[in-house]
Amino acid sequence: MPLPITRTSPFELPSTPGASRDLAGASLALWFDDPERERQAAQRLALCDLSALPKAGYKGNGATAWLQTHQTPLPAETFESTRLTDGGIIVKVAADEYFLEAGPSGVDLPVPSNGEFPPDCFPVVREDASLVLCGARAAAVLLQVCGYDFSTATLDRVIYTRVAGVDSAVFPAAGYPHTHVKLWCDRSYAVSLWNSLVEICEEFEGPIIGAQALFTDLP
Amino acid sequence: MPHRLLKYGFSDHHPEPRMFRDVKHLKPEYDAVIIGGGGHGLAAAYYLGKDHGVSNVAVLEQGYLGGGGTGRNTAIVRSNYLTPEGARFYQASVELFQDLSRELDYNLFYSERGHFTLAHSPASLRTQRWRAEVNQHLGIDSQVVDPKFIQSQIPQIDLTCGGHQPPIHGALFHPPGAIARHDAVAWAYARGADRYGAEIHQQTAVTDIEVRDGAVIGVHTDRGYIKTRKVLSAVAGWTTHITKMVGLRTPLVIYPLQAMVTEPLKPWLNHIVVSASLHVYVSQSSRGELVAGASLDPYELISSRSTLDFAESMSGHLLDLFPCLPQVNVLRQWAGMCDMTPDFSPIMGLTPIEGFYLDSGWGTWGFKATPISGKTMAFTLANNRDHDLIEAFNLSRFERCQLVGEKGAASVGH
Amino acid sequence: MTSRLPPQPGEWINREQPLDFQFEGVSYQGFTGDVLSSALWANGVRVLGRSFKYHRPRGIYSLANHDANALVSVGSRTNLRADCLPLEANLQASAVNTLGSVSRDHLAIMDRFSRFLPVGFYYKAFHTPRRLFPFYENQMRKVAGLGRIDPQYREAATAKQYDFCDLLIVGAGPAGLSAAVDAGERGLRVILVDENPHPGGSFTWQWRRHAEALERCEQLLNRVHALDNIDLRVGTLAAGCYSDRWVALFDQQRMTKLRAAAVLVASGCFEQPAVFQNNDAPGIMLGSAAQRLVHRYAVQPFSQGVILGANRDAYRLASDLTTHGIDVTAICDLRPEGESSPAGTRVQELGIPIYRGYTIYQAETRRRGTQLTGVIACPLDRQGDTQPQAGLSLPCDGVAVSVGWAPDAGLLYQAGARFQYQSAVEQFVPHTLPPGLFAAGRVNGIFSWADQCIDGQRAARAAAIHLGHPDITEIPTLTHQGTPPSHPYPIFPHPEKHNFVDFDEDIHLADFKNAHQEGYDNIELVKRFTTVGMGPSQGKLSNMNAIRILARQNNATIDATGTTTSRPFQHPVPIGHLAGRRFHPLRRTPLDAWHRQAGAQMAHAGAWLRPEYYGAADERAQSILAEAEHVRQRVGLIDVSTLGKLQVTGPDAAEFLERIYTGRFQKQSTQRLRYGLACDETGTVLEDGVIARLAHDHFYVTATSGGSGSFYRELLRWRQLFQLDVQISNLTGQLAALNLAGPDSRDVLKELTCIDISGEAFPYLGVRVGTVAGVPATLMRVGFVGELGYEIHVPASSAVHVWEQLCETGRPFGLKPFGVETQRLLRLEKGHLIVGHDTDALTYPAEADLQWAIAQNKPFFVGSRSLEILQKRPLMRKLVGFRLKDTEDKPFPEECHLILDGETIVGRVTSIARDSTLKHPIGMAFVEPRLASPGSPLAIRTAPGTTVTGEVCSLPFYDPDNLRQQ
Amino acid sequence: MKILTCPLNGPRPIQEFHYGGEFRPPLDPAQLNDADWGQEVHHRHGEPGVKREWWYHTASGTWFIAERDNLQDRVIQTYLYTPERGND
Repeated sequence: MPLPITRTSPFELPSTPGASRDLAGASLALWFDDPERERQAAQRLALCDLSALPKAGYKGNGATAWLQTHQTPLPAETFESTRLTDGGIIVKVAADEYFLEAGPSGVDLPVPSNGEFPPDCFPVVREDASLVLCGARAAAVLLQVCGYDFSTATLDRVIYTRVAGVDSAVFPAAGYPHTHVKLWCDRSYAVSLWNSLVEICEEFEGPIIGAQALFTDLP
Repeated sequence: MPHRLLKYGFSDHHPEPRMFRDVKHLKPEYDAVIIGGGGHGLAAAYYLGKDHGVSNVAVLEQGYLGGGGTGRNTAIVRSNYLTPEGARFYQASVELFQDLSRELDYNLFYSERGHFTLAHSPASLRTQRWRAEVNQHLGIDSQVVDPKFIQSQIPQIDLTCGGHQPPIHGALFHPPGAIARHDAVAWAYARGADRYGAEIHQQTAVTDIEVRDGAVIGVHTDRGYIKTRKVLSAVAGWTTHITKMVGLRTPLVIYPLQAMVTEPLKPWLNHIVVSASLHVYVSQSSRGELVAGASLDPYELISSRSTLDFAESMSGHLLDLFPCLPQVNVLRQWAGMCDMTPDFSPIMGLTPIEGFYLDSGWGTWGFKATPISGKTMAFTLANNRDHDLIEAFNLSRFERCQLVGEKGAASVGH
Repeated sequence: MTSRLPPQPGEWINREQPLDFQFEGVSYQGFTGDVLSSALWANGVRVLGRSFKYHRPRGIYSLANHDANALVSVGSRTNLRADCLPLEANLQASAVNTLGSVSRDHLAIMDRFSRFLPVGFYYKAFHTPRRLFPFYENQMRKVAGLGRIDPQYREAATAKQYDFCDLLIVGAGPAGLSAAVDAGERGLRVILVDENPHPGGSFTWQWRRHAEALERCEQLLNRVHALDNIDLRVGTLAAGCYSDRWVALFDQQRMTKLRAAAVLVASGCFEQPAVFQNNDAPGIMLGSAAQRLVHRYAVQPFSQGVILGANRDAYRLASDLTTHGIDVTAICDLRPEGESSPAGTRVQELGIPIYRGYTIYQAETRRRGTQLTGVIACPLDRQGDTQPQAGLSLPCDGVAVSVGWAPDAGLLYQAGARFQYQSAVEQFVPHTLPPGLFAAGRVNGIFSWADQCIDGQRAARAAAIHLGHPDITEIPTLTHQGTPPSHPYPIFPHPEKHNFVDFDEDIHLADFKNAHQEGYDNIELVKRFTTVGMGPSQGKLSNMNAIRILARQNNATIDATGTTTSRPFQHPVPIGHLAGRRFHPLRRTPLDAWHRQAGAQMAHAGAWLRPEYYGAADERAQSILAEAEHVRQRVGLIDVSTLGKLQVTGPDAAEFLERIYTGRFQKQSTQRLRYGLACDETGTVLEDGVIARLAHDHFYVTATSGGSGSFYRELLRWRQLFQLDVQISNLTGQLAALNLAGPDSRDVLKELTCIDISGEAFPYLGVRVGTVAGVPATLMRVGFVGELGYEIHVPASSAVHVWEQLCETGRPFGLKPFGVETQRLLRLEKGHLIVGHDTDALTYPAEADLQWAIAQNKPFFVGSRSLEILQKRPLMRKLVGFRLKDTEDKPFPEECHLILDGETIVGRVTSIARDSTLKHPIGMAFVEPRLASPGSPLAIRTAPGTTVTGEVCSLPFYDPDNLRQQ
Repeated sequence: MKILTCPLNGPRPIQEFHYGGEFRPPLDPAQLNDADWGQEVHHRHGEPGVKREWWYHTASGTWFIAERDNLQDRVIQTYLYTPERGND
């Protein structure tokens, strides 16, 4: 049974979505305009809000061991990531800390069966805003907002840097072309970052699109 | 046309003598050695001669006159300080400055423009009121003014800051706030000091200071050794270099402070405008250039290199205040070195080493103190006793955990 | 068009596209591709601007972006350089800084007075009597300055961008192009910039008639265009080179901040003026300017010209001009030996008279200096001194000066290069370059195009080696062969003082003599006193000659004389480009949109935006009081999401908190809150908040809105220093916090949660974890506003849901939102201080009456040792509450008004409220301890000469027994 | 803009960092009299030369130590703090 909608995006999105899906108490826009046009835009340049994807953090000396018991494929090195089966991502953000973002298919985040974490593993609330900048011209947009040279970036490795003045985790993701990046940032700064990116994307004629164009295999 | 200029027109030869003697050799001994040929050191030499009759004085300058902080600041003079000890000290300086061109017979272009410290939040307006209240109580002309008044005085200002920044809620207005030709202050004091007998030695670097039994006995320079029992360090950004020679620890750390100047423009900005929250202070020089400075660089550095970050952020903030300026060209940027103290007040006077005197901790506020620091340090050297006006600024305040409250308002921003 | 030449090969103008434009109200025609100066010159206009000080007429001098006297205004834009201003259709330009017009400038009278206005004259007059100085200054300010700003001018922010490359090459002349090709063929990511609209550098003016050079230029350009990894950017100025090869590039659209792994500067040289009487007259220009006019714009520089030369370039110039039908009357060669190369022979063959060992002594003009009629040349003796008695008159309408060069070395200096004067070229050349920086071509002292090409390759290879490319054959360094391209002293005195060294600032030779006589005898003092090099062209045409003059005055070498420090920018750059699009990250709570819709007055609070209160801007006081009354009587809801929110976990969590905060936490019960006060190392109050223990090894901590960011950062640092097993997570942005407060709050909340929130089950200072409105929540019973209340912390994404549910459920209770100003009033009534508002940067706990929060006998916490020292001292001030007796009609006290005892300052108001729910004004103040006991009268100065009397009273004002919070 | 190398995040423009001042080993309060403590708390090694400093990479929340020449603005090395490397 779907949960009632209790979670909202920090962003002001263009219009009522053409289609959406419920995701752990949030609504994920699948497209706004026309799915085909958005798919084309995603090749060229587009911005997509994925803040609805559920996220969680796990921290403490026992975090690694506990996550392993949940069959989560853990990255070995700090700042590296692995893919979850539902399209989600898990990133090792410190020696004793992981950040997990679920994919769009609604798979639950790992929680203890009895509700109690082991004494040395602490859940950390993660409510980061999450967005994707994609398309061939994404690199040009990034050059206006970030002093990091993404042409040298390693795929699937998170880069902590400053984007449009906002400290962000940037994730040049595999699965779609290299110029596609995912950004996570503190929710309180997210509107500022989003507005800056929207303004620049508009100048490059890049629209805001729904998630379907990114996750073509959405069930 | 002032008759003085006629003299130039009708003389066959330029009638001006050297501003100070070109002394070729260092003497083996001086009654006092002043390290640093900037405004402060030269002023101290001048007042040592004038007020105390001490004329056997050498001023040692590693570079050229006024080449340090004196020539690199944005030349603002004001006295609207927060603490009574600060306000009194700077007020005495302003009073000396006002008559200094006449006293030294050198036009220092001391130009009273009126000084606005803008407040972008109720919290910062509170602080301005604090300063205004202390100032008024001490007889210093300062008041809190509302945005309407600011706009009436500076029509080009955008009180909303383009919507990018917190809007202007008001300002501290200090009518006697002035600018002066900074290099000229050093030159005029040099000429004055020379006339009272002090020797000025440029391109003379101090390499060590000889201390015996806790007292200064001499100074090594790259041009030889000098015997002396009194040494004044007045070197701002190089203070930590000098204090190391005598093994003195201080809270001083050196930060660059950057500034920039635009191409000349016809006069449009009459006042001095400061916004602490936007990190801008700006005025228009008598040549027509906009001279703009910022806050300190973000990290310690004993260098006067420039950064692009500074030019970018300063330009952005200038446009926040004055949106009509985007096509005005920036000509040049530069930096000076500031010896910062933890309580935004100078470190002056006697030190644990007998005969070693500090005139330091000038941070970003040294130029305006030039006359009074010269005068009080001259007194202190001559009498081996801190002048009343600088007692609160002695180095010993730190070991007593008794800081000057000038920093008091700094954290009021939450 | 009187001076336009027939079409030239490679000219930059497009004759198919004529353009109409106006200068000083007169209409002219030019072509697309012209700059304003070339178009005007083509139309026979010779006076393009007026000089800064004496308002002398000036024409084209460099045509290379250094003509600082030909500045124009176009619409709202001003101080534009005519020599690089592209001509546009219907451009309407006028000269700056003239009174009347550029051709009849009334301020030209200043020139008559020049003898009364020697260098530094303004330091010597106008200051006595003091009262007259403002008048004089006002007059001086009016005549100084150049263009006028348009106060109405606005411009959309331009986008800035970052960029990256392996090798940046500055200058697309022979050396730069060769370097680019060499590096490009190795696969380096190359960016090649040139400030001109077309690449080619000196190929495009100096070597235009040299077939071999032209062919090489073609080849190089073809390779550059063919290689994908070479990004050629014309019209792009490298304006500054900063630490670690961070380079500011400017084009018409924007600034690009480029990080280059290596930088190769092939920027060439500035041709340098000769100093002789009236050397500024329109028609006198650099040889390179004449060639630029001819080859780039097909404009005849003059019809009959004299060349003043001191190098081979002068002879090539003579042949070049002659080929274009320009009558070269004579060459005056400063060198007694003249030119023996084929270039010299060719000139002889052309029959041009060559005066060896001659200089131009003075230029002759008519029509108030606007028209050149000829020059007087005179021989030089062995010492190089002029022999004016042997002068001869040479009629001409133009002079081309070709006596030497100075390196365009600004970027290299800025990047930390050191230079040495080399007498083989009579020029400064790079001596040591910092790692990653390379120089090639003329800036490196290499002077023929073929050698420049080789030098470019050499430098490109050195750069590639630096970048780690293996197996590269190095090319040996070249040295200049033949006579020096520059004359060591092309400077000639004249009794009438119009021989200018600095055109920007109207500084003539005698000024240097006078400055020297006054003791301004080193290069930095000379610069500051005379202002040489401080004008818009920043000394590009004057610094070298100034150094030569000073060296001679001091009888010192050029190296010993030194240079002034070169600083950004290379050419002036617009503030708008530097500022660019700005990012102003603001923090918003998840309820930001809700507040706006509800009519909140939003205000900046540090990085955050917060509602001050809800209601109209002109009903501030009423709205705040109404909100406060409502909280006291019923129930209110405030968004406190800006509070710092930290999670501290791990086995050593309690130990860690005890070291940070002044209180004790080891024995704190779970599900309980404690007040936390933190100081810095000097004992100053830094932060406060509540500390909730959720489990033995799990604390949840709140911190102030403004300070929490830096506090979190400091905690991370202490964590490392203490080496404790503790994790700290900053949840400030992850969680929202809502404070439901007022007598009815329990009744509202119980509808939405299954936690037992009865007073017995969940007492004051308790903390509970559960759900609110179906969302996971942490609830804390705090009493900041002094009423029964619950702080509800929920995930940020659920904040709107929970807030709306609370509003909905609270409707029957009349629940109203309230803002931060209301909260401030309520907390003042309750006697709670706000760190940073009621304390300052030097307040220690005892002063703020927070001694109770310091655990006694604790071995250590940050600041404990300093507090020990501070507490031995008598207390100097104390924070107290006060009420106002009767303000009558006097001005009402405001925060930061002073408290006086006679003439002595004894305190300061920190908080005040005129209207409170207590129905009388209340406040807090710092006062001297002797005034701190309840009942003490306080004289508050509210205006000069006016005091209002307050009375110290004990805190809190409201509900001292905490009955409201049961 | 200068490049600073964060031991975890690699080389970054210095704008991404917060300067944390001179590294000072934790003091033992019991060992110092009042005046010495007052000096230790306030005094710094401000003289020209190589200094050990705290730097903080803001986006990732990483504190580390940089050895930097404050005269040349040259970073000699950066590393994460450990008591062994920090307090020697």
